Order: sequence, then C-alpha cells, then structure tokens
Amino acid sequence: MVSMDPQIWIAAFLTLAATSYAFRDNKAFKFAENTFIGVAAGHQIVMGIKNIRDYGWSHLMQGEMIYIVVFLLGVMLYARYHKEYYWLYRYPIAFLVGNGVGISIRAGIHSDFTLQIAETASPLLASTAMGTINNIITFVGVITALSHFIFTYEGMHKDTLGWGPKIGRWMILLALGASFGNTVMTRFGMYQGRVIFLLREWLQIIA
Amino acid sequence: MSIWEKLMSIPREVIMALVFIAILIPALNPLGLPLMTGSMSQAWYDTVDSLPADSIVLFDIGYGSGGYPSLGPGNIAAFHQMFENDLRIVIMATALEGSMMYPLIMAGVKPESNYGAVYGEDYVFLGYIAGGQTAMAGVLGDLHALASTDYQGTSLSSLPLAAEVGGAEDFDIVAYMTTAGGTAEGWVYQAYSQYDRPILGGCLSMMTTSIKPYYDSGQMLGLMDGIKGAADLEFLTGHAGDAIISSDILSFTQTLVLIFILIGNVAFWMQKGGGK
Amino acid sequence: MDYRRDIPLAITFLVGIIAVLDYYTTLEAVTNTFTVIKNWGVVLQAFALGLGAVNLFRVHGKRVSERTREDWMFSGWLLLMLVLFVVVGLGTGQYDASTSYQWIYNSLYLPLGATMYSSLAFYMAYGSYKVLRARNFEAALLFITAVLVIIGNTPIFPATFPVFFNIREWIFGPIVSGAYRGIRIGVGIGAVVLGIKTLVGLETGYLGRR
Amino acid sequence: MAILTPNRLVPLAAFILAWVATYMAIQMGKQGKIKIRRIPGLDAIEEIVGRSVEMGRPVFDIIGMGVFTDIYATQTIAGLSILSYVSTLCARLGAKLYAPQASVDVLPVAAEIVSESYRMEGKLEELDVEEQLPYLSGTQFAWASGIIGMAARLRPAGNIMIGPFWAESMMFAETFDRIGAMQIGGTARMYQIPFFAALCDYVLIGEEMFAAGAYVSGDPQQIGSIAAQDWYKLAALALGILGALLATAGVTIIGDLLRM
Repeated sequence: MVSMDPQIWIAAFLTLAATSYAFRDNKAFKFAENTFIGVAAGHQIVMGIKNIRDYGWSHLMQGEMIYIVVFLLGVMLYARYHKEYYWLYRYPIAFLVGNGVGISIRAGIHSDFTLQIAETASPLLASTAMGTINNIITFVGVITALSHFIFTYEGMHKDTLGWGPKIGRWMILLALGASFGNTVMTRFGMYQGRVIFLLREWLQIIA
Repeated sequence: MSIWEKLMSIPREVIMALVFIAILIPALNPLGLPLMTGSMSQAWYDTVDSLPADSIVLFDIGYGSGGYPSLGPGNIAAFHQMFENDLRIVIMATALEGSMMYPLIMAGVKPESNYGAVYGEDYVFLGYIAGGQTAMAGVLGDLHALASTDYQGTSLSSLPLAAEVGGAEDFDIVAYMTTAGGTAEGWVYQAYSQYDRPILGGCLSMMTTSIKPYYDSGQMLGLMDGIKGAADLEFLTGHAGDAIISSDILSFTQTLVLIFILIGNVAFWMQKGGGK
Repeated sequence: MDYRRDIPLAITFLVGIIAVLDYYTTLEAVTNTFTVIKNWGVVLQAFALGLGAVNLFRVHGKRVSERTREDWMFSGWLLLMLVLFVVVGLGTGQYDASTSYQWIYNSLYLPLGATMYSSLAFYMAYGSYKVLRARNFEAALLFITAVLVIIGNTPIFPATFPVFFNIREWIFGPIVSGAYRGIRIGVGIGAVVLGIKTLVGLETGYLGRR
Repeated sequence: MAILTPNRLVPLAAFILAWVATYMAIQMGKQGKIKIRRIPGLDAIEEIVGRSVEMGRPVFDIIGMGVFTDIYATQTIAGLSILSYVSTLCARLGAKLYAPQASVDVLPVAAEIVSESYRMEGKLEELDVEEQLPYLSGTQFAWASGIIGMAARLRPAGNIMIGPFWAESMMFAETFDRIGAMQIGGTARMYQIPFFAALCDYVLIGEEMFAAGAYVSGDPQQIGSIAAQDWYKLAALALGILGALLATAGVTIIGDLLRM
C-alpha cells in the first residue's frame, strides 16, 4: 500500500525532483534546489540563535559581563553590508581567523608532519617476505610522492634523481585510482538510501 | 558511424535508466550475499570491544542528511555495540544538521527498550555546537565552562553522566562519523595531538584515502570506510540494517558500471586500432 | 596606525599566538585565557551562521521586488522557506528539539539534503563509462586501481572470488598509505606555512579586497 | 623545563623553524634568489591556446566557485594567477577567452586581471568583459548547468580549470571532453583530482597548482612560501630515508626523536 502520510509524500516528491537533474535540468529541479537553499539557510539561523543562547547568553545571565564584548563583535560581523562602516566586520573575522588558524596549525605540524615522518622512519624488514615488500612499497611511495612536490630544486627533476618525482607521480595516480573507485561507491551508497526510502516508506513495497 | 563509435557514445539517458533498474531489482529481492569485513572496521569493532564496562565515549555526529545514508547505518550499529558493552556515551554534533540526525539514530537503536539505558546516566546529547575545531577543543578542554545545558535545555549538573565529565581526561575514547574533511582532521588534532585520546573515525568512502595516514601512524585506532565499513559494523555487531541492504544494491549497480567501463574501453581501443 | 587594518591584524596575531602557546606550554594563565577564547569563538561562529541568510535576502529580495527575471517566483519561494524554518524553530521556543520543527525538517530538508548530492550517482555511472579509459599511460595507472577497487567494493565479486577482496585490501595498504602519506606531509607543511603567513599579516585575503 | 608541554619539543622546534624559514624564504624570493621549476602543465596551456587559434574556436578558463574568505582562498588566488597568464596568451595570440564566474567577490578582481592583460597586449578593444566574464550563479548546480550550457553553445577548443572544485568537476571534465576540447585540470581539493586525472590532457595535482601560480605571477611572497615548504619537504625526505635505513639496521633513534 502507498503511504497516506503527507510528510512522506512531500519528501518523495522532493526526492524525485532533486533526482531529475541527473537526466536534465528542469523546473522541478529548480524548485527543489531553491527550496533546499532556503531551508538550509533557515536551519542555520535557528541553530545559530540557539547556540548564541546556550553558549553566550547563558554566560551573560550568570553574570559574566565580559560576554558583552562577544555580542558586540557578533553584531559587527553584519557591518560588512554597510557602505561606510564595512571595515568593522574585520574585527570579529580577525578573531575567528586567528583562532581557527592557531588551533589547527599548532597540532598540524605535529600530526601531519613530525608523526608522519616518524612513521616513515620504521624498519623496512618485516617478519614475512610479503610484509617486507609492502613496507618497501609504502616507503618508496612516501619518498617519491614527496619529491614530486619539490619545485625549487631543478636537480630534483633531472637525470637519475629525476626518477624520484616521476615514480612519485605514478604512485599518486595509482592511489588516486583507489580514491576514484571509492568515490563511485560513495555516490551509489548515498543514492541507495533514497531508493530504500521510496520503496519502504512511500510505496511500501519492501519491509 | 561504426559500431565501435556507437558503443563509445551510449546516450547518457540509457545508462542512467539502466542504473535505476539495477538499483530497484536487488532492493525488491535482496540477495543476502556474504560479506568480507575489512581490517579497518574490524579494528574499530575490536577497540570498542576491549573497553571495560562504564567507559565513557565522546561521540560526534559530524554529518547531516547528505551523509546519513552512508554513515547513519554505521552509527546505529556502533551505538548498538557500545550500549551492549555497557559503555556510556556523551554525544555531540559538529555538523549543523547533526542534532536532526540524533532522533533518527536513536529511533534505530532504542537504548531504553533494548538495553535498559537511561538518558542522563548512560547517554547524554549536548546538541549542535558551532565552530568546528573550536567546539571540539571547547568540549575537550573544559565542558562546563562552555556549556551549561544539554540540547533540550536540561541543566548539565542534573544529568549524572554530564556532571561527571569535565574534559578530555574523563573520556576513555573519542569517536566521530563525518562527511567533512576538516572534522575528520580536526578530531585528530584536538583529541589525539592535544590530549592523547585514542580515536575512532568514520567517514565517506571517498575520504578514506586521505584520512588513512592517521590510521597508519596509530593516531586513529579504527576507521569506518563509508557504506562498506557500515555494512561491516552491522555484520560484526549482528544488527543487520540498511547498510547490508545497500551492499546487495551495490553488487548490481557497480557490476553494471564495470560492464559499461569494459564496453567503453574495448570500443575505444578497437576504434583506435581501426583508424590506423 | 590604520584602525581598519592594523587592529584586525593585531587581533589575528594575538589570538593565534595564544592558541599556539596553549598547545606548547603549561602556563595556567594561557590555558585559562584560551578557554575563554574558545568559548567566544563558538558564540562568534554562531553569529556568523546568519551571514548566509543576509546574502540570500539581498540577492533574492532584489529579484522579488524587481520581478524582471522570469524565475523571480523561485526567489520568493526560497525566502518563504527560509522564513518558515525560522518561525517554526523560534516559535516553539525549543528550536531543533521540538516535534513540529523535526516534522518540517524531515519532510523538506532531509530528502533534499540526502538527494541533492547523491543523485550524482547517475552522473557517476555515466561518468565512469566516459572517463575511465586507459587512453594513455597516466590514465592507465589510474584505470587499473580504480577498476580493481570497484570490483573489490562490489560484494558479488569477493563473495565468489575472495582474491578480489584481498587485492582491494592490498591497494589500500602500501599503495594508498605510501602516496597519501607523502601528500599528507606536503599538505600539512603547506597549511602551517600559510597559517604562519596569516598570523603575521602577510596573507590578508580574509580582510576582503576593498 | 616545566613551562613547556612534555613530548612536544620536536613539533615546537619544527614550528619555530617554520616561522624562521618562511621569513627567510620570502626575503630570498624578493632578492630573486629562488628559481621555481616550470611545471610541464604551463607548456600545455600554451599548446591549448595555440590550438584554439588554429581552429578558430574559443578558450575557457574556469577558476571554480571559491571566494576570498574561505580556506580555499589560496586556490582561488592560484587560479587567478593562471587566468592572468591565460588571458595574456589569448590576447597575444588572438584566441577568444571565456572565463565564467561564480563569486561576486572574485568577479571584479578577475575582470581587472583580464583587462590588464589585454591592455598590456594593446588589445583592450577586443575584450568584452560582460560577455566573456559572465556571472553565472553562486549555487553549485546552477553554476554547473550554466557552464555546461555555455560549452555546448560555444564549443571551445580548449578548457583550463585551475582552482577549487567540488562535485561539479566530473560534469565539467566530461562535458568538455565530449565536445572535443583539450583540457588542463588542477585543484588542491584531492577528492576531485581523480576526475581531472582521468579526463584531462594534463593535470596539476595538489600543490603543483600553487607552484604554477607562483611561477607565472613571479610574486616573491608566493615563491618564497613554496621555497620554505620545499626545505621542510627536503628535511622530511632526509629524515625519512635516514630513519628508515637506521631503523632497518636496528637503530630507531630518528623515529624516537620525532615522537619526543
């Protein structure tokens, strides 16, 4: 039996409308796309206000008057649309950028750089022959891929040394192929969820 | 136009229509093919299994409606295993839509009726917290300096589990599932690098290759590889769900894709050979 | 001193440096200051969530009032949907935890969010057919691993011939680990250098171009 | 040493040295002491423009949907440097350039860059910014449809896509391939590179696009930061090779040191 729930019908219609783009750009898709942009922005505002209440206003209510500064900075974000005082928005943005950059690079050099090199500096020999081969391939992959991205040493790309970046490019392409294969699975895995919804909730053909 | 040229340019409507059919058939008649579990999802399962009862997990719902078909089933399976093992879960969301995913996941897990779990004692949901890595660092640094209520406005001090955790040292492990590269890296930076907390991560399959170096270097103890990893977790935990159904559909759709790739390549080389 | 430019640059530097010191030192004063910065960061990010809506009102509000483009009605609908979510979300006082909000979310946002990108699956099928051709050496390298991974990801093949699963697992072993670790090191140091340039005010794109 | 967090001495040293290296490299860049390698992709750009002139068909340069305020800003800037190079070649050789835009912030900058190129070549009267740099849309699928529509109508002989790209990358690469355009793709968004690599005649992987951008712009700051990164990569190479060899011989000192 087909579902009688209006919620399911709206969702089914929007699912089909959003799918239709794959076949051809059309008015139903445009309707779906505009709905999407509208609701996404609406949801953002709701979550934004809730967060301001929970993590800002609540502090103010507990007597932490310093939070007035945050509210001021928050309002200043919207100055960017003002012709004359647009530059005020740079203050809060500067705060966000400073915090965002600081919080990520301080650990980035640790997680992405030193620890990754430490992992590379591991023994190549393993207890099995296959293990050793794998270790060597991994090692060659890291070293050559890195060398591919060195741009200011002309010598790196010439003669014998030039094989490094060349092999590196091949290793990267092989790895990118794996990424391609997994991307195919991602897209299908996502859409299948919608088909299961259509068949189970809307048409109620499957259990 | 030669036959090879025709085979090289099959109209896109034809291919797409065939794909649609290939999705429908197995959805209507599941095959129930056996699964082979990958080592990265096995590692996730074993890590959770090795945690003693009452351990506290910080779990981040880092995806929304777009990621739900891939990650939602895995999330449900992961929660089943955690509740089964009597772990306690502090849930938060770094994705804008994460708080809307929470009721969907809990409707699948049913912790109260299935495991006798109690909200506030065995699990608690903090809601969506803006700021990405800043939110992670905030929760791990000093939870109570940041938040005073859960997502429904209940005071954290009245929820025993929330009252017990103050920061990173109170979490035995951090787990996340996400569609955002910044979130996947962010948890490594904030939880592992900053506080030396072990991490379990789940991401879309297309992200797996770029996140895997963290798993290789031991910064992450388990990695759920999108819908494939989700099916593994469903299989390992014994809670078959949408991911296993999806596996059947994948068998059909991707076989079809492989056939088209084969046709495309044969036609390409035959035509190239014929032209010379 | 130019307060339009120099003060923002000073703010970025100070906040960023405190974040770095918080990581590398054990000074209590730094940790406490950074706790406040983090909490403020969350609130400020929450404020920033409204910026997108303001942009939409500017662009689509203009289209609705001018009615010159034939798709102005779509713009009106877009704004209506935006307002609907805000009214329902704030009206109940419970935001995302209210059942009425969850109802409109599940009927409108959830299906669209889940379908918008996933409908690319159809394009993906067509694209793989057109794209994955071993037309030259480099494309052939990509082709080999892509096809082997797709085979390994298609449960029917490993179920029949387990070797396909082992091949896929192997590709994700040394091949992916090696190349992507190299890439990760490069990307990591790139982000650090860019971050340092941002903190010291050599990279000022975020201030806008006016 | 109670002030410093234990087990983070090496990353701290690496961080401080990165700071010093960035400064030094930019200084050296200003003094012209650093030479950047010419990326083969740049030769391919010349080939594309030349081919378009021969065929009498236009060239597309798509810099993506990036803006100046997000984390992909550097990719947008690299895309703009390439646009400057492409527009100069187009003006000089006489190929008609189309560079559709997706961001209202970036559009005026792109228009300025292209106008400057045409002015330098003394061909400003051949440029029509409204027509050749149209603003399509800031929403992903409308933007993608717009590009696909333009490509089908104008049938360019070449397409250069360098900048930040999302899921639309495959649609673009496939569309331009179908109409027989020669293509170059480049992005540092790793998820999208496979599509470019499979379909384009040349692909700039990740940081190659920054190097290409720095090469054509000659901006000492960009060149300097690439040099600073190179020093770190060379250090990583040396430590990795030495560390692995020593570890194989049973001496794990380098790995242990890096974990300190």
